[in-house]
Amino acid sequence: MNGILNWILWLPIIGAVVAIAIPNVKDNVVRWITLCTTSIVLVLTVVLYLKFDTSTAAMQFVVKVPWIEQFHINYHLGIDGITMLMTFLNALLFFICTLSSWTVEKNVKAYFALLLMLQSSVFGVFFSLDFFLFYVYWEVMLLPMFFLIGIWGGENREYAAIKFFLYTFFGSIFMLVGIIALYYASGKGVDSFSILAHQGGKYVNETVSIFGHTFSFEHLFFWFMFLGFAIKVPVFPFHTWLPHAHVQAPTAVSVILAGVLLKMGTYGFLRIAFPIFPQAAVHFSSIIAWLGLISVIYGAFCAMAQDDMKKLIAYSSVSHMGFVMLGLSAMTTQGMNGAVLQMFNHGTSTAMMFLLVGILYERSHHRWIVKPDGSKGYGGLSTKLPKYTVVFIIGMFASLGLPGLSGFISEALIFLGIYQKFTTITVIAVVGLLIGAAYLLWMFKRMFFGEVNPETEEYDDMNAREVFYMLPLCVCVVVFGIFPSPLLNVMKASVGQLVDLMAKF
Amino acid sequence: MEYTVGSIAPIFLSPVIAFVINAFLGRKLPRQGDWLATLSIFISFIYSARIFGDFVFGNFATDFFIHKTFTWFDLNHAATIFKVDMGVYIDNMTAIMLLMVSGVAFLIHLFSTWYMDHDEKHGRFFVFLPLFTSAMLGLVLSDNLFSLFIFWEIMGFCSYSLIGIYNQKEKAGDASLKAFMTTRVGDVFLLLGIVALWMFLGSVNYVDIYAAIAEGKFAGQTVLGISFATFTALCIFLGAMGKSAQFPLHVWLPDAMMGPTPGSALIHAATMVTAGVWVSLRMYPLMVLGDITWFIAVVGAITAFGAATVATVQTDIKAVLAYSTLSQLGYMIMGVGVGSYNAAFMHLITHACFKACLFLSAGSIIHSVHEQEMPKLGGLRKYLPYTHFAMMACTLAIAGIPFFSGFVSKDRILGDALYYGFMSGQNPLLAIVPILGFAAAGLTAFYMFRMMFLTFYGENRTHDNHGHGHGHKDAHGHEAHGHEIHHEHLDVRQNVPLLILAVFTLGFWFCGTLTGQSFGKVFGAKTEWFKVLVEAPVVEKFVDHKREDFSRVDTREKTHLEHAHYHHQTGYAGPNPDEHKLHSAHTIGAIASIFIAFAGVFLAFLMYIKGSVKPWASKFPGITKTLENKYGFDEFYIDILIKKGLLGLNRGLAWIDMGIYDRYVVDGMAFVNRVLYKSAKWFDNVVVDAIGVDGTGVAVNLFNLVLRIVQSGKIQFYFIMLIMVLASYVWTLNI
Amino acid sequence: MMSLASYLIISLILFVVGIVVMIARKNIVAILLGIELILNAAALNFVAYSRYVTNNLDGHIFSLFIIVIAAAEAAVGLAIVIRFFQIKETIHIDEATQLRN
Amino acid sequence: MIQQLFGFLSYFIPEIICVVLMTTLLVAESTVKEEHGSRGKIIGYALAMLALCLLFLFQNLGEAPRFIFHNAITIDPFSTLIKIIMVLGTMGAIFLSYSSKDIYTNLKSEFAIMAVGVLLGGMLLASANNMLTLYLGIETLSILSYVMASFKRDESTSTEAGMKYALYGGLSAGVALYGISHLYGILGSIQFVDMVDKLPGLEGTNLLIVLVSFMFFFVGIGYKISVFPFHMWTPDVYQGSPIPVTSFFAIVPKMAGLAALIRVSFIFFNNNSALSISWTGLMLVISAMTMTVGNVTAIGQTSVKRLLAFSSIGHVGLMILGVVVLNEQGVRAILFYGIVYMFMTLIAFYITSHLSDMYGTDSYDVFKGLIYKHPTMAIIMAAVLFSLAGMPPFSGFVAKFNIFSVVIEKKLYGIAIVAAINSVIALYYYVKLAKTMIFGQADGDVKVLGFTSGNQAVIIALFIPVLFLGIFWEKVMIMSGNAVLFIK
Repeated sequence: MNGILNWILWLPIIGAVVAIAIPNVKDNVVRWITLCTTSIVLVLTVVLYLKFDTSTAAMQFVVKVPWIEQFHINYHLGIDGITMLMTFLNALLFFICTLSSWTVEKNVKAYFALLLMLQSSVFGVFFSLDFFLFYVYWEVMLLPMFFLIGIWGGENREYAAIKFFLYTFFGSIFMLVGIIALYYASGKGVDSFSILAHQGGKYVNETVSIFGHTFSFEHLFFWFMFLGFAIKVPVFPFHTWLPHAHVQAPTAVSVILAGVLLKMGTYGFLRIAFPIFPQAAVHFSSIIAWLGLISVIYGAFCAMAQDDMKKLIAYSSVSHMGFVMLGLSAMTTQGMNGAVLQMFNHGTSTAMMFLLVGILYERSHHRWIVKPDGSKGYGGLSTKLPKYTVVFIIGMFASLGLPGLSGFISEALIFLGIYQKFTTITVIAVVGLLIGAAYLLWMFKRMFFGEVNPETEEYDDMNAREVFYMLPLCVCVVVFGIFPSPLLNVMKASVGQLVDLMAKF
Repeated sequence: MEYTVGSIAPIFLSPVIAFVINAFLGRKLPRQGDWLATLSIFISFIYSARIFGDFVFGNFATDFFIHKTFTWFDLNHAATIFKVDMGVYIDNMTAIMLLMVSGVAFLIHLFSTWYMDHDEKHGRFFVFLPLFTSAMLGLVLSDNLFSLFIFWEIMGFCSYSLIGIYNQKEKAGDASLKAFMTTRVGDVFLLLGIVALWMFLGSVNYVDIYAAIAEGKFAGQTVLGISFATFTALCIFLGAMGKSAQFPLHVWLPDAMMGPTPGSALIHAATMVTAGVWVSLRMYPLMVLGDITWFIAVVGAITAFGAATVATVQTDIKAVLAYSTLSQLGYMIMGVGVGSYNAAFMHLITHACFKACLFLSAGSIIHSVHEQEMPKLGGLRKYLPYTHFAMMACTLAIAGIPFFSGFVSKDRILGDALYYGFMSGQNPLLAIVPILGFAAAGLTAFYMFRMMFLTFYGENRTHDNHGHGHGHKDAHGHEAHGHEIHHEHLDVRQNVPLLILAVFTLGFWFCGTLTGQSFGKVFGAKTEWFKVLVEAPVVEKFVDHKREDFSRVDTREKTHLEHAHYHHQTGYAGPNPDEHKLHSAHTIGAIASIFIAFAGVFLAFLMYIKGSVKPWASKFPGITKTLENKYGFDEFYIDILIKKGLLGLNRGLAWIDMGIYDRYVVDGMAFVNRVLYKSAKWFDNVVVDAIGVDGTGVAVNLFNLVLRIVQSGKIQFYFIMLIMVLASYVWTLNI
Repeated sequence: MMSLASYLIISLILFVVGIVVMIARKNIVAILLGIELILNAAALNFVAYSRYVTNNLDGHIFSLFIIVIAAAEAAVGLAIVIRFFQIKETIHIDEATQLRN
Repeated sequence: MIQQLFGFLSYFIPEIICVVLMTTLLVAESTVKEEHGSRGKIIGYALAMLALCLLFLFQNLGEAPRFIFHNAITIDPFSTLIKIIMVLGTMGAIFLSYSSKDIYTNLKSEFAIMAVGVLLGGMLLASANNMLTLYLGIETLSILSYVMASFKRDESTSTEAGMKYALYGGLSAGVALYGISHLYGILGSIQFVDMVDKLPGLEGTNLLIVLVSFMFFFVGIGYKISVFPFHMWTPDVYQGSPIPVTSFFAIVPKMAGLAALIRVSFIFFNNNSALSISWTGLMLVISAMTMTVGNVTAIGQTSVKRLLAFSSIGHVGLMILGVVVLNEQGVRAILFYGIVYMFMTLIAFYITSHLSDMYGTDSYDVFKGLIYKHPTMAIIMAAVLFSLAGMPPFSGFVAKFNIFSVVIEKKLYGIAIVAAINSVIALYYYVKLAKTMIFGQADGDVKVLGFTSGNQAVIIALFIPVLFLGIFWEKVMIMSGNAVLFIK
């Protein structure tokens, strides 16, 4: 049973190698290989979920193999409640993305191979309990993304790809410095590269000096880690790579980017920045909360001004991830659980939105709500595409937090959590909810109501494949909106442990 | 009877099931499943009726209630306990409300099966209608503010879908968007209030909140500088304002008539708008504690009067009805504010009945004439006799003519307002409340009868406009061409619902006693069942309340009702010190409102039947203009606030984000690199060549010697550098 | 009676003169001569030190090596200069500014 | 006595092999007629000899350190490992020179002769144990380098490069020599070990003179490894010289100079005297400046050759950090870095050389759309670029990781941050090149002739360690670690 993580982690690589290895293979074969791989991984993940023991916060399915003895670096995998959810999300989204990118025609082989590599590296980030391994996967993940955006992207793809690459690299190189510093701070011991061993505020009293100024070890390296993760999330001042990347990336990649990759940032806070530097985290929680608040409001405002659907949804991701940051900064039971739940729910709902945009893009080959020349990009779609409209409504209301759909519970929990700590921020944050509804509904009104736009006349409705891969997401959104317990029960032990830890500082 | 899951759940669940079935395979069902929806509502009506009977005729005490809960989900871990409970809270008010909602909704469904026939949106309409009803029922049943909020929002979604159901119309989109967003403004505040209460009390159960009030937990608590009670009460009331369309947030309701008429009936009468009144009634003790009743009263009064004035100039039947709804809602809120708790609730019920009937009648007219502009109607009396009868009854009720329900409830509110404004020794400025209230009463009578006269009396003008066919679109979007108006026959789906509702416009249903005597009395009876059963929650009674799980059987004794215990409960001062002043206030109020109502009716008669008084529209064009564009609220909100303000801000921010921040700050990093590179290059070129080759100016005088040496080629400049660096190293050895 | 100091001073003078020559002269051959001067300054130092201070042969050996290497370096340098002259028809140092960013 | 001498020689075999190789090559060059294939034979012979030399070096790797020729030369695993790197680099360069069109084809083996000579100098420098050997090493290295730089005799650029190199080298060598002469005078010997003994007793003027002299002395090494501010000749020379020469310069002299620098620093400054502290501070400043200047200047380059040249400066700056910390881990990190860097540089120069042979220029454009012409080459090149930028899972990351870790172990966070920012800057231009290769559209799909199957095989063979050392790098780390242990 312990090997299952290995399987989940390496199956995609195997699939990719197989896909590449077969000489002059037909495109469809590659597609099917990818589909099989992702679906097997999905099945394995479901098995994992069923076997998962929700009662404990400890790591489960642990795999630990020595890698570099002299540095005590291990190949160390394991999952707890938080990563369980992320794993499931990852497997699900990649399965769906494989289906959704069935229509990719350019360099099919390379595309799907890179997609599989991306999946494996993302799994690696979530599984690895060893700092070195974590960092390796964290960086490796950039390469497939870079190529996927850069080769299959839109007209301005090179700029977007390089920007994404450099931005993230900039953050993570500081993270590397922090990791090495931790390694030496912990005395180069047997588990000085083990993430778990560092947790619990061991470094409260350490100090460091840079250019002659003395800092608290915790505070300094909390910010180093913060930089690494905040860029990924992305939190307000570091968010500008996101719109470019999203607008330029192909549909499936945007889905992965918004659905899973952004979560890696918040996951980093949950797993590394907060538990290892709890005192600093508590000390700076108000700053994090304010940054989160700014992301919420700022992202929502910017989203409302966009005429490009993808850009709009990209900014909405900034706003929604801002809610996650708010929940994290609260460091209360409700807030943290809400944040993790929001990570999952945003993953599903925003994935729906991006997929829907992609589906429409395949028909219209543009994404303008209002074209640059002021004419309507779409209009009266609801008459032409009834199925599409229904799915769109579900996704839209899920992401604007309608009760009964998944977004609401997490946002409500986050509000409950944040209110206990920062009342003012809560009061301002409700504006985010308001605008959050406004830009989505306004987009919906501009695209779906009114006379049928002659350009959209000959669009045909979602075909069976599209319906098939939208269905699981709709189910997730609705079911977890009404019965959140399956998710909450999995994560609450792990999150609770973190909350209790933070409460000590 | 026992209150188990089996006896309560169907009320809420059967419409939900209907919704699910219709949503997935509605198209396959015969008649697209409208019968299913209607049936489901009827089932919940039956169950509600059982509860109603049990509570009202079973003679429960006023303070008896059923409260059962179950845990939705929890976040318990090691030490912390955090549970989110759902549950039902049933007392007399709930019982009455359930009966009203399910009953009216059932009749509306029944009518819709006729009205929406052969309509392209027939199927979709019957998907959302039952969901809407079920959400309202769930809201009424729910025992805490959180689940209330959930159903509250679902209703918002349903109204969004119903209003925008004719999706090929641009205006429908605007209207639905407007409706959702305007109510959303209130909703977020409601959520904020709920969150605040929850985190402060650890629960948002009604009973827990009441208990906390009774124990004085709120004393001295402040948040953001204002008293905690005021803060939460204000937040919750803002939510109520959004939902029941009170003064600043009222703009969405008139546009809500873009949807099919039965949908409007459901929104205006039974479900959506009454939710706001409902929550402010439920949270009444908090409002009192937070001391914002005066604010509530003023808001209500302003809404009542303003809407009534606008209604006087509307020409569209549905618009008139919409504004009349606004003004009646204003009455209810005003009633809450002035502390006539049970009159406000009674007005909610009565208004629900007659407003539903009015809208259905309007629907029947529109459907059979394909015309809703009153100037193009008239003389329909002989074509639509039953509709005319029902509509007349309701008009009498809403206008506050004695012996009709509207009179009973409204004049109590007005009486209390009178007392509140003039006799209770409040701030004299609050005298505005009763004044506006009475004015609105007069206006109501006027514009309702104006509508009646223009529609049903005079000669028939329906054919005039068909000659010169300026393409007027009716609610169905297709051209209204002059087919013959067929005579109305008694049809179980078309006008029987109307007639049934019309029956309940009679006053005595509401002002009688349980034992049946004094049905004749129209006001002032001390033992009317409504007054007895419905009273503001007395928070002290909830202090030692244990909530029950659904599994446990209800063991509480049904106590018999002693009339002696009854005391008139008013909001402001517990048991009222001066009963007689209040009584006289009521008497004065009643008489005044009778006269005012009749004055209004008479004026309308003079203007539109006899024509001896010319309509004042021509006399005061300025005022008419103002009224016709509804005091310019829409322009202000849409054009100024949103288009100029919000969107401007957004565009600006977005531009800054991508145009400035991203380009110059973020990409600026690369730019900095380029600058560094340039400087390195500059070092090689400029320093070497310029200074090196033809150095002039200050530099010359400074390094005269060096320059004379340097003024050779590049390689030698490297030598210079080497030597100078060496010198600088040596210098760093701090000799 | 010559002392160590005088040798050191002379070698210093040689060194400085060499550097100045390298910097100031335009003729590449002259610059090569400057290098020779510098090397000779070092050689002189070695000999002087080994005579007056260390009293071992290291300095002498070193200076011998220096002479040899100087010769080799001069040879290679002149060869390159000749190529340069054949290509550019000049041995003016300012002509050697072709390579730059 | 005699066999004692031969006992010495047994450790000196690699150098001897080089000498023999040089002479034989000279003979061959003058005698063997230029008919078909002889060139290939000669090159093959040279490579074989070098391989043999490599064999002996590996044999020496395990041995305890020895001082031979009256303590003139140290044979210890450290110098041996450095020599291995240099020999490998030389072999790579010679192989490249065979296929490259950038140097004259009518030269049968001159490149090999020069390269082996430089290699010999580098070996002396690496295992020098007194000032004389060190100076000899530097000069052997330099003088032959001048010739290599001006290899393209008829091209003014090449000649000019050689001349600049010669003049600058002469000056700096002379300055270094002047410093050495004073050190000899004050410390009374040219043997490192004897000189160190005198150091503590110094005071007053003598100490001052010693300090200044060390500064002078550093110029000699500094210009060899082209650190700021003695790097200024580097871009010109790198641009002027043929690509095989450039690749050679980017590896062998740098490694040799680093070896000398490490040895001198360890012998003279491995105590906390005022001397060593000022030395360390100097090194810190120099490394920070060097990597910054190297990376920043590389951004603006349009010629890939120059880009690689500047990036090599940046890498040297990073390597010097390993010297600063003055401990075994530091040197271990440098050695690992050197090994990895050697492989990466060779691959990069190979591919660049073949492309520039094809198109006659080495600007970015020749890389445009390489992925469509030579997928394998493009992918390998991209991987090497990412590796140079220090991205996992390639070995460049591990090298960077080691340097960072030794720096941070000494709690030099400031320089760590500088290095971090520098690696971002570096990534920028590497990614720009990778982008050109992979995202750009190829203008016409002409196959590059240089990529014969043989060349591709060599490139792939060189790439294997780049990938492998990124994941399973423990063995090599241990090897470098053992090499370091005997440094003193």
